[in-house]
Amino acid sequence: MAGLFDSLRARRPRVDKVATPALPSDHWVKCSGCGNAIYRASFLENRKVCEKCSHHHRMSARERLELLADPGSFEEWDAGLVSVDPLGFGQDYLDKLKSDRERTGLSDGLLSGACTLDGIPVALGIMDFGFRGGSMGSVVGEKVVRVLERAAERRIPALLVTCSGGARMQEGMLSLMQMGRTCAAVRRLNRVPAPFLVIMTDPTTAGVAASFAALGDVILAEPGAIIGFSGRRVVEQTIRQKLPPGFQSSEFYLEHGFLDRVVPRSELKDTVTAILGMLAVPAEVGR
Amino acid sequence: MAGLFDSLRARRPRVDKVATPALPSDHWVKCSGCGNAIYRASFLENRKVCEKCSHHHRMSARERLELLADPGSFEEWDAGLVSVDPLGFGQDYLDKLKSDRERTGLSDGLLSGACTLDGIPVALGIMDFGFRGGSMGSVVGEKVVRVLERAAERRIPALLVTCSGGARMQEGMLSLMQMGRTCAAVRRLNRVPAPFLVIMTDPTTAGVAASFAALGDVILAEPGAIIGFSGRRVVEQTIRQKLPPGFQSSEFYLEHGFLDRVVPRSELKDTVTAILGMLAVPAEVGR
Amino acid sequence: MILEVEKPLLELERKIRELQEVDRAAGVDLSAEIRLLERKAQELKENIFGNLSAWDRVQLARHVERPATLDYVTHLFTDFVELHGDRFHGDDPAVVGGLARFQGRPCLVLGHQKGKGTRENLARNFGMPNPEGFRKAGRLMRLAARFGRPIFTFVDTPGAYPGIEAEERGQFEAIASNLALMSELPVPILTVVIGEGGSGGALGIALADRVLILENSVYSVISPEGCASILWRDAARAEEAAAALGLTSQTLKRLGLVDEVLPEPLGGAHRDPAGTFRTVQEALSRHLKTLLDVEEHALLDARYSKYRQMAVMGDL
Amino acid sequence: MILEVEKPLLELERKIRELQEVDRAAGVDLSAEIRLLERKAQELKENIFGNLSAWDRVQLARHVERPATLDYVTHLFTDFVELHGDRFHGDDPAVVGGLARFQGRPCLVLGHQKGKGTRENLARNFGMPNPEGFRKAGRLMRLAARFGRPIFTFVDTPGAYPGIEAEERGQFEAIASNLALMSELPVPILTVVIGEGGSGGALGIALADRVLILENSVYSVISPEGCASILWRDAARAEEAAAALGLTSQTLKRLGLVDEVLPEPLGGAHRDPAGTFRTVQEALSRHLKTLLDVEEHALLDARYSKYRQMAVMGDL
Ligand SMILES: [Zn+2]
Ligand SMILES: [Zn+2]
Repeated sequence: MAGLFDSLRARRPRVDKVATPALPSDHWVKCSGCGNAIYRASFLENRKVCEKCSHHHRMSARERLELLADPGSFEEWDAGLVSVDPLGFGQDYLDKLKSDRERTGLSDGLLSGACTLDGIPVALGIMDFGFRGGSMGSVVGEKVVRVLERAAERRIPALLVTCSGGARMQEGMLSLMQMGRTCAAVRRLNRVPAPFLVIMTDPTTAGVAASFAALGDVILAEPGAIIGFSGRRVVEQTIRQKLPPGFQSSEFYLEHGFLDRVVPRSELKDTVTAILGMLAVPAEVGR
Repeated sequence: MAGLFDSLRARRPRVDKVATPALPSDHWVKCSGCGNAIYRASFLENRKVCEKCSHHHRMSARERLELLADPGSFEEWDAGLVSVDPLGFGQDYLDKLKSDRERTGLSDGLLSGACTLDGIPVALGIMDFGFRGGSMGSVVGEKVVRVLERAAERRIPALLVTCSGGARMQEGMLSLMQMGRTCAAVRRLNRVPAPFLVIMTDPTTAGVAASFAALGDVILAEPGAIIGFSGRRVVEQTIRQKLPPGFQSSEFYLEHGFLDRVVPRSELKDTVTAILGMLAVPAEVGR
Repeated sequence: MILEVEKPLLELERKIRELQEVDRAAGVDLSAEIRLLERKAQELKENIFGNLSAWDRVQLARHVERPATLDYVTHLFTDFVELHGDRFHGDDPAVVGGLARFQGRPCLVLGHQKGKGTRENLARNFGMPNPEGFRKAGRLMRLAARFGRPIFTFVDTPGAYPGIEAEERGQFEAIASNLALMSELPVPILTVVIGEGGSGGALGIALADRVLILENSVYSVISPEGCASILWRDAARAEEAAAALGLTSQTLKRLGLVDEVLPEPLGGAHRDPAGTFRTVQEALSRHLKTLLDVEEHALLDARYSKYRQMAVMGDL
Repeated sequence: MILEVEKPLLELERKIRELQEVDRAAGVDLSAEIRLLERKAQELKENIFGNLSAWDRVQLARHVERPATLDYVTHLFTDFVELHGDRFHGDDPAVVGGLARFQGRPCLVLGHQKGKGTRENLARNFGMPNPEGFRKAGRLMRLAARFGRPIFTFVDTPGAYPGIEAEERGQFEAIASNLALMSELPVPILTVVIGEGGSGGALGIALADRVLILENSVYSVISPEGCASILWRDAARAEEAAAALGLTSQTLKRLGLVDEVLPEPLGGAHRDPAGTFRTVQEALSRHLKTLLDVEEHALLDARYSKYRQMAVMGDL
């Protein structure tokens, strides 16, 4: 399952890095969608959406937080939870965790906390592909569960923004179990009831797609995001032919009935708050 | 929706009549499946299944009752309910009702009552194609609802054997509404919970397929039965080509996931009692 | 689209416009003649539309300019967010649905959607749902019920789509499951038959606490054409079949199968959409108010009882 | 199928048979030599199977003669009635399930089913479910839960099928829905990993009150081959990956991810199926007894708590 994470990296590794403002670069970035050079300032102003081809480039968790949360409303949760090496994969893995922590400023692959969206209190979790490909190990799973549990306690909506290649291979079966426990937590939230919204961004695959991400009361996705269970390379090897164009894109899954809407980044916050505004108030049906 | 009833009649009208023992005939019947002549006595002994091609010929409700219920256990319900002509279709329709009553010995298209199957008390309903093509009007709908309600009251399984071309056209929208009310009654039974078994026989289509018949906890079907929503002629006219072989057969719907099992008539009672034996006892899980 | 029945009226209205033109352009005073003709037109209108046959109403119900589901969504609701997909197979454009507000109150609204022109009609399969349309509706209704939101459904379909793949994917199961579901959803369900109520494809989203029907809408167990071809092997006798099938709003009300008939502007909903929207809004608002006062358990019992009674029978 | 690890043993056992043959046929008394070799064989056996590597266990878990789900159904259950279909799209032969009795008690039993030979393996897609397999399992589990029947699931799959159509029909949704469902079914759920536990495809029917695993079964987040090709771009290093992934029953027990490891006959379950069935039956019976004494609410809370704890983390 972790294979998808890898094949995604293999598909477009360097271009996305060029588009990352954290890297030293000149005033221009190259779009990984169309290859055009874009003026960095307008690229960032346009929320990392290419003005030429509308390709939605990946955002870090903090960039997304800025996109979604009302300014100053965010209070982070569980900022001290870090991954360990339960199977003894070794120093190389521990070093990678450390450098990802330093580079992203996150304790692990998910940033979570309380905030408001247009004044609506929300329990929010945002995955960051920059941290081990957004892979879900114990920490990500635990933070997702806590987001869902806190939403249930407070009877407020949970919003999870997914961006993950799947399970954290280095945690072995511990990472697989995160699928089960996050799904169980979703059901507890459902029963409150409190709304559960998911925004799938590129990529949302394997163990994350096949667990809490698939269970949103409403599931939105960004244009062109890769979504699915099995990695593209694995599918290609299985069918021994090239994949059809658009396979596993968000548009593909909208057509196949698994997404509620594909929403451009510029409309994302408005769409989310409109939906929450209708779901996140007590039933007023007179009983 | 009633169109299917007609197209079924058009497809094989006379052959099935020849196979009906009620009609005057010699000692032989002609199989509507393979066209072979079969000795009537062995045909009947073989429960109207062709010994040459295994074609399952239609049975009347009373023949089926004999096939399923423990001898002497049946107590009929609602034997006096008869159809009227609520839309004023006219004397022709009333005459047909009368002659169907006389010919079948049934008050309308469904025979229902309490009985036991291998000692298990069951609320039973059996449709009869010989009565207006098994079409569902107010009386059939009402009797189905009563079977389900009585099963719920007594906390015993309901077993419905379907055989119907769909709605009773001459009752117009009244017949359509039978779909809704029978489905509502199924849900009330589900909540008891008491088991609901369906045996689909040839044909089970349109308004009957698309209501209570589709909602069995377990759905069995006889081999070669035609099942579906839209009539074959209508589908052919829509796609403007011939239908694939086996389309809308019970084997087709087993393959497409809508039936639990296709069961030869000879194994029907054993299969039903095995299933009821496992579902129709109180939960013993220690709570 | 001009209906046969309204042709004399349209002819008269054309003449009136000509006279008005002459009156204005040539300065000849024709006001008396015009008034006379206008009175005649009104009489004719009342005569025509006051004596519509079942078949006339079938034509009106199918009128391409008749307001469709999304027109009602636009004019009766705010904040509509369309939601897609059945989470199994696809998203059926013949059924639209989403969250919205009705008079400020969050709710779910859904319905069959025909197209306005040929292109949209092809895209929307002429409002004929595949199984995924019913399953999308079911999914959205479950969502609404979990959050206690009332459900509004609008019926306007020739019927469920009779295609090979629709059968393969279990058209019969999809309809039956919705009927079962709607019988037990613990929120108010209000349905308006706004156009064509085609058999199981209509009922599949129309088991409701209140079923309202516009005066000229029809709701039938089978299309008149289909009925005629079965009864008389002659689809051309559809007019006769329409009369026999009891598919008009008045007959349905008489049989207790709908709760209220909503009057249309003379000549049909398409001749005064705004007026039609007002009528429907007022009725929905009134019925919703009553339903919101009912406890969940009583609501479900009332819904069951209502359908429990839909049978006309005799005794031997 | 002969495993690399058991070749010396098989060679020795062949020699013993030869000597026995000579002993019998030629009338030469070789009983002392035979006894010696038999002792050696036993030592070798204990040596080999007492020191199995993770990769050896992967081979044993995949062994074609290893008892499969239907073998357990046949030997541990009575009155099995297989039920088919997901009521949406199809019937997946890679997942079997139905009503049955366990020690007389009505229950639901289901599991992945690999084929015994090439033909059956093709028919059963090597035990790799499509979405309809998970959905069939979900449907049957809902049925069982409504009637208060305990649920037994048997895990034996390389993983969910990675095909185009499987992705189209929402493999990810099908697995997630089962996980959510299994977390809230108010009846005891008992799972046995009898062979290969392949990632999400295994977990999709394995969220349970008790997860038991046979000693030589494996359960892994990714196949060793897949892991090796990702970590080292070299699928041939699967043996190394198997060791790293912590996929053996012992490691899983140590991490608290399974509830009990069930011992296998020396050499693996396929060397003594009857003994294996007895072991599994005893364990299931014991665990079921405990679970049946738990109130519904407590059962669900315990299930949640159990999974709630499956995380190993540190603090900054
Ligand atoms: Zn671009
Ligand atoms: Zn024959």
